[in-house]
Amino acid sequence: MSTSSDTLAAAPPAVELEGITKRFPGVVANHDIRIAVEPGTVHAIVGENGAGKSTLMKILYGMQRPDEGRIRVHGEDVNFRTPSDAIAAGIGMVHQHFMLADYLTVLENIVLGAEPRKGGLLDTAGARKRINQLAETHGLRVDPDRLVEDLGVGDRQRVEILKVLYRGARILILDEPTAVLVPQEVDELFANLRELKAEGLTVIFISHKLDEVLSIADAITVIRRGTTVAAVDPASVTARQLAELMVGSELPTPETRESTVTDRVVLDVRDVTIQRGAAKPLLEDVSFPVRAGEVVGIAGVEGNGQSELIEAIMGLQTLSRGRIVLGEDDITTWSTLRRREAGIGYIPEDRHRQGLLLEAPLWENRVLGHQTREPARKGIWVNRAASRKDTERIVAEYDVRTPSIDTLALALSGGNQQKLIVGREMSGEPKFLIAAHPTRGVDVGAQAAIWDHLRTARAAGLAVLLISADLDELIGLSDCLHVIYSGRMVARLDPSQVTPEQLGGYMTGAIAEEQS
Amino acid sequence: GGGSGDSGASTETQGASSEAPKADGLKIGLAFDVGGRGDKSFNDSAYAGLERAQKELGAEIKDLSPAADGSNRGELLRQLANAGYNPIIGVGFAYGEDIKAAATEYPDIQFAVVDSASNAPNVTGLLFAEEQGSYLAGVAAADKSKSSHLGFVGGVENDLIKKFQAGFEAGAKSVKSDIKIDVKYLTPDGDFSGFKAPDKGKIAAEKMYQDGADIVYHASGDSGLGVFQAAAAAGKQAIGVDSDQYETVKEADLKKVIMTSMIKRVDVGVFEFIKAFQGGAKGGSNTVYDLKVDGVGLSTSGGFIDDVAAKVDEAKKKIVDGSVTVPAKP
Amino acid sequence: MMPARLQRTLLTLAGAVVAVLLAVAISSIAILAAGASPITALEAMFDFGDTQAQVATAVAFILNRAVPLFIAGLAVAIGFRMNLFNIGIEGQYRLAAIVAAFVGSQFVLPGPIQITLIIVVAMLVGGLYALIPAVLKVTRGVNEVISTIMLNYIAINLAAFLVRGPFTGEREAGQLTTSTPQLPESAWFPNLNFLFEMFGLPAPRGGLWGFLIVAILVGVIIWVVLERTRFGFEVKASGLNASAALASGVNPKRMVISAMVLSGAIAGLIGMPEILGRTHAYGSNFTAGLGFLGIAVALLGRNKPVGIAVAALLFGFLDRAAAPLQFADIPPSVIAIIQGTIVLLVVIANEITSRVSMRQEERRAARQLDTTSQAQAEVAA
Amino acid sequence: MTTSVAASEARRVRRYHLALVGVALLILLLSLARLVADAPELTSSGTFAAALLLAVPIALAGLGGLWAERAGIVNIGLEGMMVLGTWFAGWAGYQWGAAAALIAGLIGGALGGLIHAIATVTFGVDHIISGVAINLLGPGVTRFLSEVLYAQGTPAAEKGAGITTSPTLASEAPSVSLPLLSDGPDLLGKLESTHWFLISDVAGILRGLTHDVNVLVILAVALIPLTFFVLWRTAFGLRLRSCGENPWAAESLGVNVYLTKYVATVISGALAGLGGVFLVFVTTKYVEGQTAGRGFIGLAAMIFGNWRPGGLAAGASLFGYADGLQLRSSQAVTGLLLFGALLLLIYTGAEVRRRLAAGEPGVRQYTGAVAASLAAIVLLWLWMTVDKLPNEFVFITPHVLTLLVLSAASQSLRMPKADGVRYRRGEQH
Ligand SMILES: Nc1ncnc2c1ncn2[C@@H]1O[C@H](COP(=O)(O)OP(=O)(O)OP(=O)(O)O)[C@@H](O)[C@H]1O
Ligand SMILES: Nc1ncnc2c1ncn2[C@@H]1O[C@H](COP(=O)(O)OP(=O)(O)OP(=O)(O)O)[C@@H](O)[C@H]1O
Ligand SMILES: [Mg+2]
Ligand SMILES: [Mg+2]
Repeated sequence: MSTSSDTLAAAPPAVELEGITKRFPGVVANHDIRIAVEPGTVHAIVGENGAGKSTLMKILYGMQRPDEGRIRVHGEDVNFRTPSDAIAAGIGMVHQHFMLADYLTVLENIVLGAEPRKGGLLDTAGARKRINQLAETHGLRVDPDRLVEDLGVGDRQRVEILKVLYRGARILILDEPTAVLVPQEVDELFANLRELKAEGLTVIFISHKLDEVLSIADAITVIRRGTTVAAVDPASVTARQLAELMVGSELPTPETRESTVTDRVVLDVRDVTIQRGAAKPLLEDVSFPVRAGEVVGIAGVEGNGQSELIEAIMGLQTLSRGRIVLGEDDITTWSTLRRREAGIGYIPEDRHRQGLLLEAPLWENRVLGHQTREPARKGIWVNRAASRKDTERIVAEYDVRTPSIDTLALALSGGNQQKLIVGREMSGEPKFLIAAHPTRGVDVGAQAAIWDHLRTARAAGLAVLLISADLDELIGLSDCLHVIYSGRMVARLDPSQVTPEQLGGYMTGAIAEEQS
Repeated sequence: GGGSGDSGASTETQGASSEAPKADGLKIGLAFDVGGRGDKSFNDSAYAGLERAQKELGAEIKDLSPAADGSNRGELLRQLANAGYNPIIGVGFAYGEDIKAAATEYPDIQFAVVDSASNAPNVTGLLFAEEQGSYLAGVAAADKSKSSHLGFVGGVENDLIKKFQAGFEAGAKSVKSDIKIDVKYLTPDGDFSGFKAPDKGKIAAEKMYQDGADIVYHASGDSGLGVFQAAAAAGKQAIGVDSDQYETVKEADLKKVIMTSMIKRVDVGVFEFIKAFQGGAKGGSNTVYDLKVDGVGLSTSGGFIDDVAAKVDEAKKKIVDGSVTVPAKP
Repeated sequence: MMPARLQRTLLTLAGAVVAVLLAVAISSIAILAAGASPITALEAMFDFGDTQAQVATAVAFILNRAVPLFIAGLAVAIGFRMNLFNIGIEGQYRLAAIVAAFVGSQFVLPGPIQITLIIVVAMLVGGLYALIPAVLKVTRGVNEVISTIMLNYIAINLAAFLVRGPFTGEREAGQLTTSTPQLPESAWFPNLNFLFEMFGLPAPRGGLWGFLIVAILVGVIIWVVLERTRFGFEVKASGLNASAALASGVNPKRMVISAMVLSGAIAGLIGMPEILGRTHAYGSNFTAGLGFLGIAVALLGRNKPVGIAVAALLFGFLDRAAAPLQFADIPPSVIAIIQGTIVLLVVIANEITSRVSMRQEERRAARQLDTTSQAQAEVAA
Repeated sequence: MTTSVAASEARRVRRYHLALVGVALLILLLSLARLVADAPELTSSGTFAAALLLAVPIALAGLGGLWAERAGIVNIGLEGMMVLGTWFAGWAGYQWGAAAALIAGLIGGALGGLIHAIATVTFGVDHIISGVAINLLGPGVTRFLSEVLYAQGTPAAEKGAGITTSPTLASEAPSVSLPLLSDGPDLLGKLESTHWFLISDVAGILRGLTHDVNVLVILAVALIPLTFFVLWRTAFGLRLRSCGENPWAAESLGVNVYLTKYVATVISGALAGLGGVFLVFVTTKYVEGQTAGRGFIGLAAMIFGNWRPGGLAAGASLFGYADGLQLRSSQAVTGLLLFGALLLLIYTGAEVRRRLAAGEPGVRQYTGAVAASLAAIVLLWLWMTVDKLPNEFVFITPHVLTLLVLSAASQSLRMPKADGVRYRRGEQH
């Protein structure tokens, strides 16, 4: 009879995508995509931002319908109308952004849509048992009765995976599951994935982090501008080669050249503490200066107080204790507006939530945050002419790709939106800039441009506080790195000496506190 | 005001009045109060008078209902005037100001307003002495009451309804000076939902019956239904208002409790006004429909107050001959 | 750039027209069901009378009805623009009307001063009454929808108390309406009948209320405030994206308070046309319900002054038809049905057209960028 | 794991006990106020019967709001749907009796809900806007129907219909009482008339809630735990709530969000319609305008109750109680002042004790307590000096109470996260 390798070869691919094309108004997200995923493997899909990875996965998961092409699962043609069809076919997906209802419990989130019933009722006891069992076997520990609201990102990611496993999925789609995890958490996740693979599950894995991809994947497909450009073997390719395949050109790096740090302190954060009620402080005795011409980086796992720190500096949170000094002025009690007027710029971490009026034209977005200052203002009026002119300037200087400044912000791609925000925050000669994840979800070209702008401004004497989840960016741009953990500054590091692994150690609390 | 040449007496080309005008060309317009025709009460009573004029006097009639917020009362009057109706009647005291305005604009047309005084030379005020009728209701109630305890439920706390309260109290006190009378209004002036809240009427009356009242008089429009229900549930009695509610209420168990009703003959007022107009009468004065002319009175259907008829008649006589004046304010 | 905007506007207009036509069609079915002819109904609605005087009167009625509706719509729109639902217009204008009517009756000054003072009092009272829910919202987090609903009831009762108690005026014998003292003649707002005379029309009966001018002025001011000033920008920003506004230094508490108070102050004007132009006192049959209609008008007008004006005129036009429809033996409540369906259909049409135009915008942006990037690529090659 | 289950179980039990203790305390205070202020109406069976009567339509409207908002649809059109419910109940009821009225009213309200669902779910119209349109349409359509079907000369008019009212229902919905206790020997009634402290108060309250109760009241009261049960204990309920919290997550797990929202909104309309049916049952006919803003009050009760059935029942009860009290006795309302003062004093005491125990000095922490005690003094003073409030101030008792309680408790309220958010399939937020 046949050998075992024959059997393997004979088994049809777990997923076969053939000639998938998907058009959105104005964009071809996917164009003639061809991928075959072998069962029992981890198959990585890599590509730039906007390359069409998520769209492809949503098509496979029945959330979107392809305009052309065929999907085969285990050799059979399928036609998914809704996610339920895909779930029924044994496919599960963990989305790029968390898909969790904050005010429902972990258990409720997991069983939603596949509820166990007993006598017409939700069988919570049964579900709890099953979840605990799953958690046990896969090492994904979470408390089923907690509200998701109270969970950290790592736990949330585990809930997402449990959701998929709970449905008995044999094919797992993980869309950038590691974006919010620190290295240690990533290792844990990978251990889980290997275990799943050993149990015969198939994993489709999407990530921008190429070394991760190389360490976990059994096969890699590269997508560029909506089409499959290469299928490579992870054993025979380097991260750099892979990246060049993705981009189709040379890679930029976020390296700062010579130091421009002066000894003039622009922003001084002193013993800042934020505590609500009797709970653990959100921030505790955080102190650091930022000097003119200096980029101070803050590294930390999301949810360890970075947001609160930013909000404290912006005046969006009241301090329980401590002071914030800008130049000569104690700004602790100033309003957000006054702080902005005094020269604080702010690139928010979530541009859609905090940075833009999506349904307003670009020039009005230029006014946002500058409504009390020249050139956007003239007395009680909004100075439309001057604002428009200055928007034209930003569009030109920052290479914002837009048909016109009257275009609504929502029509721009994420990268262009981000460039507009950077341009806006850099105008009016700020003394101090908070850059929170300035290149998150931005493609390589825009990323390089934004880095350039930050460097130029730094050379001109701007003080920058950089918060980022991208450790390369942090290490490459910062003159000085602080690690925030559980609301406290636990380490002050020299970016030229530190490796991402070390940094990860501090960020997770794995390496003990270090006196600087 | 608009003192322009057009008197409004244009030819009848308005789409609606297609049928040929009657020989004598008597065209009567009537504008209802909020609620409109079919409210089974005040407005319908006015309409009955109008219909009678149509039958007996061969008049052509047109009736209009205002918008729910009453904002177009003046407009209705003008439209009737423009369409050649004369006389024109506004039903309800809310028409007071609008009639005045319309009357100045159309000096050749005769107007009448129900429940409000004349305020222009071509306006006739059709006033009703509700307090007198209510006085009789008070007399009857006090005579019939075993517990010496009565109740009054008013729909909306405005001056019109207070007339009912004042008369009722005076009448009852004229029989038993120490009689107890509970008073409750359902909503404040300006909130007309009190005329449409039978559930609230029921609760208010229920309390009065529980406290020992055995007869409750209501002046609360549709809310009176609740008063009757409460009376039926408590096995006690109630007094209706405006029309003979013993006749208009269909339910047998509620009929039983309607001891009498204080009738306000808006139909008579409307009809008499039209007749007088036909006879050439001009406005500028009020016609008061009181006990003397039977413009108000007590109904006797059901025969519940036959035994006190003598006392009621005596009270009526006193009012008619002027030896008793009934207060219009509580 | 201009064509894009023009296209957006045209699309919106087309949507609105289709919606109105659909609403008319639906109402026609109702009319047919009632056994009448929709054609007759339409004729009746557009029949403004045979003589010029009647036409003038009809036009004046429409305008007189539209003015308070327009002001109410403006008041609502200010809040709605920043997702602040001031359902309390109803109470604010009632309370403002009674206090202003009473205060105005207590002194006699030259006309312009007296009228201005009355208007200021009305705006003050309206604004102060709106301050209550605003303060409750920013200090105690009370949802403004509930608090304003409750305050409406409270205002009705307060007004009833005041008009029968401390603010009551003398009445002619036989008058049953309770009201505040009559305003002195210096407080009567002159009418605008001369406008008709200018066009060679006879003066309308009942007169065209002079407050129309104030309303237009207020409309222009509100437009300028909302579209051109920093405050207007902050209102818009708060409405489009509250957290972005906050991060941009817009103080949400101050915005809630100022928008609410402004909304209430404008609401205070709603009762003024009637009081200064017709009744010259606040009485118990003061026109109620304009606050709620104002919500519909504002929504129909997409919270923009010009749109609100058009919507108010449309409502005025429909309300005028109540009498002619009855002459044609058609139930006048058809109007309420038309109004309700128009509001519903117009917002649905708005939704569809704005979605379509955003799609177009995205597509256009993408197309334009595509061509530029291609051009760049060619240059590079 | 087991510890956490136990913990959440314990939390639930604690909350349950807390509610019980709270109710007991309220009754105690009420009877104290009743005794001191000599206002028997505060706890009489009549007041509680009236409160029940007035609270039921509010609670039904509120439940309607709850169903919609838990699924993420803001329903300010409850009033219009309620109006539809009253009209259809009256129209069917006069022809075929109470059962038909019930069904027709449900359908009428559900139709309103369906329109709301079409506008908001299918077309993505802003929920407030659609609700306002329905509030315009409801009264308009019903008035129109009355003008056509109840006009003079129609068969309905023969039976007593007018433009503003329908004929009387052909049959009435039955009412029931607790045998022995509140009927026949009426033991509770006897106990109530003894005027013993606490005992007769409790008896009065119980009797008011159990004597001569319409079956629809029983249904309505049962709907509250039933709603809790369905929304929090069944799979369907979980799906429905997930649509209000995060419809995109629900969609990604195969929940048909559109359908769920449709179902929720139609049920919401039906419940509002049921509130209308109840009003018609009480008056035995349709009366134009009889809803009188109860849809809005219901919405307020729901928000008051923190989007939970128990809370909304409390809100509706508070409103019904205050309204019933003022309708029955203007004087008793002054008794409420005393009740309020007592409540505030207790709050002050508890607050001070807590602060002392926590050993947290500081002026700021005491402002609440100081304000409460000041308010208590003002209330006491009012109670002693005012013996009769003007009617207008009596009428607004329920509204003022609602406003006061809300401003005391609002900050802990939390609405469903995606409530009022436009959701479109396939589009991320
Ligand atoms: N619903 C949609 N409507 C219109 N365009 C869309 C839609 N979803 C995605 N696109 C477009 O399709 C393209 C591919 O997007 P997709 O999200 O699949 O990219 P991606 O590879 O996942 O990027 P990222 O790494 O940022 O997640 C993008 O240009 C995006 O603008
Ligand atoms: N859900 C969506 N609906 C409509 N258009 C979308 C959607 N998602 C993305 N787009 C379109 O995609 C483009 C932006 O996508 P792109 O992938 O460049 O952004 P992104 O990097 O994913 O940005 P972000 O991270 O901010 O979402 C725009 O043209 C936008 O109109
Ligand atoms: Mg993306
Ligand atoms: Mg993606």
